[in-house]
Amino acid sequence: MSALTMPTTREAPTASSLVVEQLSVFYGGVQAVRDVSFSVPQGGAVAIIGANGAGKSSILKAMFDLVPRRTGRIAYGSTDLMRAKSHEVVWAGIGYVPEGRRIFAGLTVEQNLLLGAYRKRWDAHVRARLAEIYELFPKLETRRGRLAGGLSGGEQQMLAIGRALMSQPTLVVLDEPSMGLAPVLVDEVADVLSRLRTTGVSLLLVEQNAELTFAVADTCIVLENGRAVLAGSSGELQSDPEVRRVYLGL
Amino acid sequence: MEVFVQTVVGGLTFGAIYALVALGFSLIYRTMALVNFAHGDVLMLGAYLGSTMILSFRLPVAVAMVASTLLTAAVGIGIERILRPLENKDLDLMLIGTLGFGIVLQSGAIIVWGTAGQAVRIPFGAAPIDIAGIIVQPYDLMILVAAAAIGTALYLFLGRTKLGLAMQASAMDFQAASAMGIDVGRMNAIAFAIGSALAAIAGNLAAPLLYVEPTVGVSLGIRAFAAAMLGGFGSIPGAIVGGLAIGLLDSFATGMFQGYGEVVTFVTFALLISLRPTGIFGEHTISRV
Amino acid sequence: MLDIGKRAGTRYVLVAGSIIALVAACSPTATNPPAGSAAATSAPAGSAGATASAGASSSGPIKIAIIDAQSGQLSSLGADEVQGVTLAVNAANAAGGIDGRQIQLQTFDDKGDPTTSTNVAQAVVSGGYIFVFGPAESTDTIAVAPILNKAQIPLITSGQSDAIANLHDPFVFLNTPTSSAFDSTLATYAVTTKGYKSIAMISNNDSYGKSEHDAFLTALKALGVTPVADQVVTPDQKDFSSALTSIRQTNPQALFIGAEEVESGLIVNQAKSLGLTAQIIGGAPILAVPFLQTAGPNADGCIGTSPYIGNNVNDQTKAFAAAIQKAYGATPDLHQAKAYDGAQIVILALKQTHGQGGKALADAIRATKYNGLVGSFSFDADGVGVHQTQLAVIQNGQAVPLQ
Amino acid sequence: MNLQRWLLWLVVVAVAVAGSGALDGYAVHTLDVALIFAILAVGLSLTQGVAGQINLAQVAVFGISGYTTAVLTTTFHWDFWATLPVSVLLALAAGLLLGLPALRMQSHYLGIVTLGLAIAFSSFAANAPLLGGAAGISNIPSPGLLGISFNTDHQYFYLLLGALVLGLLYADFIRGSGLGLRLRAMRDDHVAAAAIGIHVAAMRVAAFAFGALFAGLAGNLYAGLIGYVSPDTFSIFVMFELLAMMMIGGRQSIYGSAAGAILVIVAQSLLINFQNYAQLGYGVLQVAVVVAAPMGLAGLAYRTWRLARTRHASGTTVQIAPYAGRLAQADPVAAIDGTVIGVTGLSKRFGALRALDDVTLDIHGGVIQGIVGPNGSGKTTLFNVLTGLYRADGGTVTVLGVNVLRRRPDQLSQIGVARTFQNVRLFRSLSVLENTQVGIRRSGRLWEYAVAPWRGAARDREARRKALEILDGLGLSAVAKQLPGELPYGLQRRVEIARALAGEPRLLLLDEPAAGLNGDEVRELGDILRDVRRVGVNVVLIEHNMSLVMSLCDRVAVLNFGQLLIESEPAIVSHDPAVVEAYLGRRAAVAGAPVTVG
Repeated sequence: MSALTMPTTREAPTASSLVVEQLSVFYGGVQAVRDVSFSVPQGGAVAIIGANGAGKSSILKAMFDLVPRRTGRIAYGSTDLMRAKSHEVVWAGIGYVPEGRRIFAGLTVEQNLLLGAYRKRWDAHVRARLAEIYELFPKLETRRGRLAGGLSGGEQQMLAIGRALMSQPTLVVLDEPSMGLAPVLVDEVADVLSRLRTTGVSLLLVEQNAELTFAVADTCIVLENGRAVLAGSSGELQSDPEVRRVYLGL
Repeated sequence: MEVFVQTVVGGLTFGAIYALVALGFSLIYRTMALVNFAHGDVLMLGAYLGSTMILSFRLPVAVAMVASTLLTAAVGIGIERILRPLENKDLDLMLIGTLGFGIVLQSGAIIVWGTAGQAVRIPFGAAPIDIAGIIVQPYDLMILVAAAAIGTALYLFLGRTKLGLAMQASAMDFQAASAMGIDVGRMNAIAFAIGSALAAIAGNLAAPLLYVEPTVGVSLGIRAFAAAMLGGFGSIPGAIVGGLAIGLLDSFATGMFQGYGEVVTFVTFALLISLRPTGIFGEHTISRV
Repeated sequence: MLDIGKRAGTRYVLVAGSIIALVAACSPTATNPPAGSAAATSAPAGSAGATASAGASSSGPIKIAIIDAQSGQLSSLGADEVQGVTLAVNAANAAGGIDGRQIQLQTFDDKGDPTTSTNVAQAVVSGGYIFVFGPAESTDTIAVAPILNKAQIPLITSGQSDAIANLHDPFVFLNTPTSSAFDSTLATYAVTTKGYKSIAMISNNDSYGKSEHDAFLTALKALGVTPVADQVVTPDQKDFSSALTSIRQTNPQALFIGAEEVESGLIVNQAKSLGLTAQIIGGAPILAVPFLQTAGPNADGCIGTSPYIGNNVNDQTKAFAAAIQKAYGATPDLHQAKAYDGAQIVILALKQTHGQGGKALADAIRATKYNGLVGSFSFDADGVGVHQTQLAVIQNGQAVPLQ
Repeated sequence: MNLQRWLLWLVVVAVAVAGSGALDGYAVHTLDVALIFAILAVGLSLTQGVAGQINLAQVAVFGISGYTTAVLTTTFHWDFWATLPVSVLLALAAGLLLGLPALRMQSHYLGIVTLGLAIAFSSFAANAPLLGGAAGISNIPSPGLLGISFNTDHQYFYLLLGALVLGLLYADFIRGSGLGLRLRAMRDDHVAAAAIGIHVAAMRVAAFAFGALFAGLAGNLYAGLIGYVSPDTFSIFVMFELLAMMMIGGRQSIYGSAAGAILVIVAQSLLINFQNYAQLGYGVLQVAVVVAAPMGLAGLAYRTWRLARTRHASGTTVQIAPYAGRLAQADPVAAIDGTVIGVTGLSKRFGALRALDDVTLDIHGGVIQGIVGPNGSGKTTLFNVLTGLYRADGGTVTVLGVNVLRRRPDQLSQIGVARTFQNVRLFRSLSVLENTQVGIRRSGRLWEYAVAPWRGAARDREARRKALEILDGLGLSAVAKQLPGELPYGLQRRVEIARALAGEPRLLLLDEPAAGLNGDEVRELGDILRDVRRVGVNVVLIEHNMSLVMSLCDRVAVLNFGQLLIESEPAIVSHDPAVVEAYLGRRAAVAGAPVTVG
């Protein structure tokens, strides 16, 4: 089975659920997200879909205090994320795979991964975790000493996911992990995420690629102009004409 | 030939000082994108603290050096707090804000130490090394070795330690860095502390070769800034190479063109930067789309 | 974006109108016929002020100004001169002043910058000051001289550049010999007394260094000697290895340095460390404290020339040094001494004119004979008062007169 | 200028003249120096505040002029006024040279290079025998004119006041003129500026030339006032002071910069006897300005004024009329027949990534062409190649019959290509009207602003009229005076279209114009674009909003992984299995059935 182990009880923050209530996001005078509410149960997987500019990424950025202004409530377990600074969100047990990968291009693959475990002492535990990530993404191991900026798009995406997993998060937040990836690589990402789910990690996913979304998520939220217009299980939405309309304009 | 080699030796000695100052410039720039024009005045502060400890408190040179460096680093953290609103601002604002802060440091120094300067002696009296007429002072060699050691240490610190990597990550992408749980604000404070410490070390090392007075940082600061640019702003090896290059350029220009030396130094510098704006090891993007 | 006042025009007109009213109300002269009339404009505002203070105010304090750098790179020089002048003026006031009137001393900071110098010179003119002491920097003296001349305010400067004497300004006096005097003393010593044949020069290119360079070169040529090396450096320069190695190759018997105290000290340090054994000679900076501090043990054996070679030369200098030490806790050197002498001279002259300024004061200064710390003053047509300098050698960090 | 402004000027000058008569010689001399620095600061404000070009050599250019005057009057015994044109011309030449590095670098790189050249200048002056070396040149005669000699500070004050007022009026005119709009547009966003046809390189050099013009005037007058020049007068420390004056006053405001210079110099003269503490306070003030009021006193005044005005006008929120089809009232123009854009074998790589991979595509006239594809499929890269922002690695591209590879963005704009950007790139400090006006193309006769300002002004009025017309056509008249940042996103998008249309393009490229718009706004966008096509402009858009693409476009091209999947009619495209797979994945494509919903 998976190379990934569950967080050991000693280190794990209590796994908990993410609750987002009445979230609004503003960029200057522009409101990008309007009163969006949803939750990610412990071990669950939720996807947010919708066209470009619908406000999907803004929701994730709002979780990490990376937007100019946000209102509403975001809580992870007992932690009030509205009061946490960006880096403290990570300390609450959330891993982030930002849009466009955002790997540290001038550092090596291994340095990138190690920085994922910044909050931990870089001791045997972290080394073991590193080995697990390499087992999960064998390609990264072969490139461990290379500068991350020289990796291909797919490898960079693997690195970004691996880096987020290094902190042994209980919730992983991914922003368009399939962007710019060839279909075979999208399959690989889908595979990794599915395997991740079996370890009990919760997922929150923003995606354009419908196939990946429906393969990974239990629940989908459809966003249009910053508002949640539709929500349902992947199975229901997969054949919903409304989703087709959003994607293909039919 | 003798003149040539001796000019190289002299140029390298002061080049090493410029390199140390440029290292601080570059470190602060690459971590928090702040061009700190008060850096030369931080050097002045470090030099004053060191020389005062030696002359007034009769502390041993090594103790004074370490203590003044730590003290300047602490002051650096305070300065970072004050200048924090300037990070990522446009150059106009950084220029005038940090220049203004430099004025504060200079007039503060006059209020505390007066206008008269202080002179410290070279701490050890070893005999000069004479190689076929080329004379090398042991102290000059020590400065070169110190610059090389500090440059290497900084390079290893940034590349090999967790804190160094975290600082690099903050510099490359502060949002992604905070998404790793890195407290970017703390990284900036540390970068400023290290940068200020480097300036203090440079000030202490240069003090016996100069005269410590409130304006001692001005010309050193400008040359070190030029050095950082020439090497490639933000690059650690660039700061070292750029510092040595400016030192050599300056020595040869003044040697060959006498009073016009400064004209030649700065015109050459302007031409070099115009031809290759990124410097020797520079940033790859200057204007982004 | 910031088009202020585009639509607020009316309001601005109102505001501006009230400013007019305010100005008119506050200043009595504003109600006089406007300054456009021919008489008012053709008479220089400055001379009007000077005449007023020279003639009208025969009571009240006598106002004297110091223009010198109190901030910036030349501020230590300025601070020294203020000490010398203040000491003399305080003593005169304690002794009853000028016919019972106190001398009021005011310092103006010119930052060593010519533009600011002319600004403060105007302040002096407008403020009813009748005499100016200062600027130590020759360029600043040259900048302010025409303004003070126009207002007929005499000036005693500490600058020593021959360019100041060459102004031939009847209101400008020097309290020091010019560079020519310094350097002919040096050149005569080196060529005639010591019989040096090979003499090298290193000087910087600021106004002091340039003036020293020219004067020494002229003096050498007059004695039939051509320097074996003539290196020019810049005031900001820190590394002199190229220039000094070139000089070393000519193996000179003497090396002349024409630069300020600190730079001279750095040059001596580097010269010694490069194994240069030539006799170092130079002007007053060689005998000054910052040089002695900067050069440290390397200063020993250097020969300098100055009208004031130290505080232990005679009873007068010893008393002066003690007074400065008592008042400011400082050890004086040439800067304090010549400032003190200049102040004594103007005090004597004021006694002659009974506190009157203007041309009378200038004439009185010119006529003053005074035996001071820096020599016997007897002014010539160009305003130079002392013409002699003495030689001294540094021994154990002290200037000792050279026999 | 309206009557009120003339009156204001009259009052200011009258106050200054009357007030100066009451001042003593020192105060007037201080004011004289302040006025000279005000002229210098106005020039620096044009270069650095208005055009955004860092210039740390303004004082050196000032020095070049001052020295020219000094040498010509003392060594060559010219009449003072005869030296004025020569001094200004030499300063101008220096300014043009100084502008050259700006073509290759910006920001701190430009800062250190100009600083280096400034140090080189004062160092040169300290050496050159012709310039008097370190001792400088003294005894420069003061000027006389028509029998009046300006040899007292009071008389000189009137001369300087006249020069400053003229300088301010001229600088203010330039700032507000078409040329000034271009300079400010370039400062705000040089990429967008090039895309609307602004020759960025020429503007950068012009920015330095304007600064030099003022420095030339100031240098000449300085020499006549002080009668003495030396290297210290023009040192970098004076430059830093000038910079502080401009920043304290407000760098983007002509009047603010001048006021800053006067204020700082007057304050320094008042604090002359508290030097070290005054210096300390001055340093603190500089830091405070940067931290608390980055736009200086002028910015504070402006903000206060805006605040008062909005409070005054509270309750009357501007109502935006929905788009009412006003564009369509313009006469329909025949669309271009045949190929508008011809792309053959186009490739563009970024490192290992093939953003465009051998794309061949013909876009015909008269249709609205959509380009779609998943994120990262190369759509924006294609636009950037078409508009000259990127260099292609291979292939050929013709736009409107012209081979466009290796052309600069502003040249493409001259051919008739206009574009909008994925993230709206309006000039943030220009009003909506100015944003549109700056987009109006004109045959490059910008030199008119320098030599015949009235002709430039006439052209500006015409451009302004046209811009208002366009705004009216797009239903934006009500917000013409507002800054783009004050508008909702949807309107910002519409302003960007207005700016693009102002250039009278024959081809309009839109990069995700519907992103961030709500349903009504999207519908309106569709209406606008149909009308745009109707008036003869070819429209090509990249879009993710598929309902807009399907309803609006006549033809749709689909990109995936930098390759062209298909180019056809919308109905055919949306049923193409490869497209469905690209969007919805293989399962959906194979399942096929639900696709036939429409």
